[in-house]
Amino acid sequence: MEVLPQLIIESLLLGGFYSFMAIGFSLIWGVLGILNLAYGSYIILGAYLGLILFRYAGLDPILSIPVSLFAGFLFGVLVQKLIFNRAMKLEPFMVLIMSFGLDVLISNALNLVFKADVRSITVSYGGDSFIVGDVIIAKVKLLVFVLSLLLALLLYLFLSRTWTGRAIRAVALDREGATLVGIDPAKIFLITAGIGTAVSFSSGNLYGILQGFTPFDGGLLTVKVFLISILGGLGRIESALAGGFLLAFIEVISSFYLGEGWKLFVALVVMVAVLIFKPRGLLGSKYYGET
Amino acid sequence: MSLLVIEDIHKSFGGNKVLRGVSFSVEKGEILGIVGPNGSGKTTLINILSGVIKPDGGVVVFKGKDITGWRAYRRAKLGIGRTYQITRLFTNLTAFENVMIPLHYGAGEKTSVRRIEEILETVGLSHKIHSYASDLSLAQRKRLELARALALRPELLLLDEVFAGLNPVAVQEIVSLIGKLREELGITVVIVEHVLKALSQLADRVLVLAEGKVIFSGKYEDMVRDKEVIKAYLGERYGETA
Amino acid sequence: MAKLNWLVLGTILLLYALPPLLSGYWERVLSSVFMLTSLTYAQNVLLGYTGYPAFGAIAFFGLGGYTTAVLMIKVGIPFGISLILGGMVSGLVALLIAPPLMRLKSHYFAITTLALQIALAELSANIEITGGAYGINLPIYKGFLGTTIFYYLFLSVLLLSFLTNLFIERSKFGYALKAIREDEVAAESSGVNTVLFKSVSFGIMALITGLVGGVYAYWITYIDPESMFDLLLSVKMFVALLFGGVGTVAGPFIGAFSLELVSELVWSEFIEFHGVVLGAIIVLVILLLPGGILKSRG
Amino acid sequence: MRNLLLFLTLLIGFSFSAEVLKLGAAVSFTGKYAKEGDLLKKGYELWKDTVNAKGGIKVGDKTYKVEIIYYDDQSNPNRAAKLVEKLITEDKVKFILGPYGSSQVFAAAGAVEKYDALMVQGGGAASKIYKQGYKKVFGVFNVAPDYGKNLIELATSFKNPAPKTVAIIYEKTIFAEDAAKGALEEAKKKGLKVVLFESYPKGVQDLSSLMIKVKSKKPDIVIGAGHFKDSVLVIKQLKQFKINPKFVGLTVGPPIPSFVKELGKDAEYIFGPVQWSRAFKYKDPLFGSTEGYIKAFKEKYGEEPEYHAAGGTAAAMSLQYALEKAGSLKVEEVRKALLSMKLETFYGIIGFDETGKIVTKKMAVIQIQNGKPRTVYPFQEVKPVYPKPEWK
Repeated sequence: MEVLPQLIIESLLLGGFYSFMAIGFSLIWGVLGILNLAYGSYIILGAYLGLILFRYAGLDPILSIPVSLFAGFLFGVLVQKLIFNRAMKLEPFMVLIMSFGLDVLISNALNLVFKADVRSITVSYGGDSFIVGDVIIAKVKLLVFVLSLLLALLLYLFLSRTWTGRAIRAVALDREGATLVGIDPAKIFLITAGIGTAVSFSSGNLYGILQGFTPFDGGLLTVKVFLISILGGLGRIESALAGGFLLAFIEVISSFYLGEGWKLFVALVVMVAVLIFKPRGLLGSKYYGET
Repeated sequence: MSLLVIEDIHKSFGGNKVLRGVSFSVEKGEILGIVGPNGSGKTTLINILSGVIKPDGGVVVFKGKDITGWRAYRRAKLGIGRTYQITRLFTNLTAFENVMIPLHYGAGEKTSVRRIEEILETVGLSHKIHSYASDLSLAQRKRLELARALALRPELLLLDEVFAGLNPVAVQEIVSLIGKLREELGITVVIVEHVLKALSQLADRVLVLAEGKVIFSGKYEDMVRDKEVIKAYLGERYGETA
Repeated sequence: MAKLNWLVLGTILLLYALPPLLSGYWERVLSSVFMLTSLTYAQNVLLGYTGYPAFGAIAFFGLGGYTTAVLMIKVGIPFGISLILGGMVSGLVALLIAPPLMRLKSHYFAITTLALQIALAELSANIEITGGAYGINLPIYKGFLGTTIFYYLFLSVLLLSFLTNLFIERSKFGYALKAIREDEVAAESSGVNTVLFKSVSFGIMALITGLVGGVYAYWITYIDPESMFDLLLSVKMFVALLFGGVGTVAGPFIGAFSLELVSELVWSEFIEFHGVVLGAIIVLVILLLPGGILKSRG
Repeated sequence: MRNLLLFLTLLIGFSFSAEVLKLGAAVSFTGKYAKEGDLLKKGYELWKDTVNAKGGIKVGDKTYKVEIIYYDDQSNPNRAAKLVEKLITEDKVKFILGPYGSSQVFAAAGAVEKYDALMVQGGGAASKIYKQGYKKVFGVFNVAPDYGKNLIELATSFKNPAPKTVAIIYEKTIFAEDAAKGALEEAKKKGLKVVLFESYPKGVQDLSSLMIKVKSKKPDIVIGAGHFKDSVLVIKQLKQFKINPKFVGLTVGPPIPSFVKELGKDAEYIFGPVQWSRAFKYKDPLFGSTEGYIKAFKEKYGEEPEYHAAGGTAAAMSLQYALEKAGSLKVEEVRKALLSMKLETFYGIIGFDETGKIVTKKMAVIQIQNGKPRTVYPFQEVKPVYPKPEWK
């Protein structure tokens, strides 16, 4: 069996999901300057929401995406208002630690409600695969890939075509400048936190279709979205895409050739190198707040 | 021999060429003013001289030594002191401590209370010796920053817009202070300034930077009549603010 | 403020006399408290005085612990020497990586040290000498003083880290660090070799943290990547530091003691809820007490 | 005044509690072992209630009611050690029921060995536990290598067609690596060709690269050693990649009810070793028989017991009968009683070697058939299905 085509397909399928998953994190970081370590737990929250809708309302996880987008938006705005707004004048790393506290809180609260059982959203059409020549494509992965890119495209159109989207990008690039042209950053922060969290919730939906999850899975996901944001750079959809596909590629290749156990290590080493030697990410877009 | 010689300094940020081949020299005991419209590269030049940033090309020679690749702290020890356009004090430390640090690490002197008082006295701040830097007024902060530079026992003092934001009385006080430093301590001064009036009283010689190049070097009186200089300023929106 | 520092020193010295009055449990609780306090003091050198938040400082806890354990078990060097070597290896590694690493600031620095911590955990799970996921078992210590020896060891590391902080607070060396904290560019143009001093500061943090890790390894008798590179420990250390007061000599002591003792007494009452409570405490400490109980200037 | 009253109440309470034997357990209620910790506690609680309903434990001429003090070790070894020390020195407990997880067992053992105390545990299966020279730590779980060994034993007993190659993949944890090595050794012994022996990290979320490797090796047997979550992932991805070995065995997962719930039809015909199975047919001094135990468990919790809970009950029972046999609360006497024990229980024959390891008990292997874990080895509840049909 020729493995390289299979490895490339795997990287692409995984990369699509990674990219979408990281957009919210990257957006919040790029626009608000908040490195939200609770993001992974947001994703898991979304997964549980998808599970509840699936189990108790019989809603197909694809159909529940609008619900989780909406719920995520509300949750994001609420958390921003109640917690992060009060902390935004503090040192960025203080906010970082606070967001870790939020992560501990959310994951333990989920554990109280759902216990540590592994849950998953098993859709009837999820198990099978297509065979194209030598390459096997799992249906469920393809589905998640397509949905991820579709949602990313919608978000891209929103950011580039609507007034609000342009205002968000303006604030990301130059907070003071945006204020001068009449944009209210406080409002933009709320909207961005909402959108970012909406992305995390809906990627939780997709995550739940892909695999099983427990309340404490958020940490590793946070590490991943962080890796993606550093590798690709911040604040643009393209950056998240570049970072997402790159991380997937690094993971798939290193785990095939070095062993599964090495993939996170390799990804982290690449990331530290990028941070030190090319701190604007490989695409070179701007980190907000950098002088 | 000139105290400071710089030759063909180049620097760009991203694709933006800020300095393109700047050369000049400063004689010992001289007060040199550097003026130019916004974005002409004045602050970049000061940063290159003090070692805060590295030039892309060119040479900086101080006291006969090629210090182009030296880091800022070594230049400080060698006798280059500076101030900043927006003061960069150790805000959560007292005036005493602000002066003590360069005295110890820069000049390598024993840090006696008397010596620190003396330095603060020079800039007229001895009554604020135990105040925190963050509690000082803008004029006092500028003086303290000057005192911190003086604690290095510098031979060359680089002043970056030291008058910006001060009222005329305070400007006048600092003008006479700088004059006094040159008279009494023989310190050479390079002063980047927007406030041209202050320069007219102080500078022995004035350099004009425009678009990363020296377009004029000479006496203040000649500068204000120079065609190139007038064009450079009037062509700019921001113009002369004196 | 100075009075408070002497009070802390007095308390530390008094604690040396306490073991005969303590049950094994309280000895262990206090040992944990000393451990957290030392880690907090180590971090205070870096964050409090130099202004760099090493969120992943526990990387050096693991490095020190693993070095100590490997030297003891695989090389056969006695504990005392292994411990000191473990601390030194941590410190040296930190010194070496500091110059490139410390070009990053604030949360970029924080998160890069965290990446380092996770990378080291992954590495130790993957290579042979650390026992991989098997970890390393150390023998149960049965010599002089029995396990009370660990109480004294932790307390001594605490004393050492306290004295280091006191020295930094008062010495010229400390002023170089404070200058870096206040304004790195200005420090450099005041003649401070910032790269050297911040690297040394990072090294001191790592040295103390590594020593604590070494004592922990022998004390707990079994180490594996997960327990030696525990993210929660990093966070507890930061919360203790922020709670007590960053950049003060007494703050870390007050912060770590109150956090650890309160949690010990209260959390056994909240078996199911304490994770939620811990999360809430972290959020609240930062929202309500961003300067800590003891405020350093500013 | 109120304090005095409180003190008096305590004093009175204390004098009555002379009839009570306090045991202690630091178990994970939160953190990553919260699930297993909860099951373990259920096992302990069922035992406690049953014993107390029958009057209590008879030690010498006294009969004690049992009380268990629980603490949450938060899945953290340092806390486990601290809490065991608290149980021993503050709560004056001499007999400890073990925590869940090998790391926690190690840490707790350190504290137990230090004092005049003793621990029986049904939560750690790492073989290293018995290589530390502990004197007062006993375990009722077969050690992890047995998990892999039993699977290979069963697989190589099939002849039609006989398997020739095996791929072993395992999670990088102390338990799983131990189990994988057990499988590896047995495979070599049985003359199988090991075409792949590779690990993946804990908390893995995708195994595609590894699956591509497995597929390219076309093994007859696939052994997955890990924990529940990655076991589910292994099956899902074997199917996605259309990898069809003749025998698929997982060390952890198949016996747990949610395995079938998660995987549905894809769980069919997967093999898994178990410490204990409902198909065991043993007599039991407390519950009557294995069947009796299952019934009692169902009555109390409304669900079938699985082996984590059974291990907990068995650990507590061995302690109980050692106490009764010793007729003394002296640790040294109880230890001797444990060392010479040979007791038939619902869980199997319980007997320990010098290191405290259980040596008289068999493991079993189950296979999922029609959505139920059915024991196929060594007790045969149903006939095993081999070779495994292709994925549908």
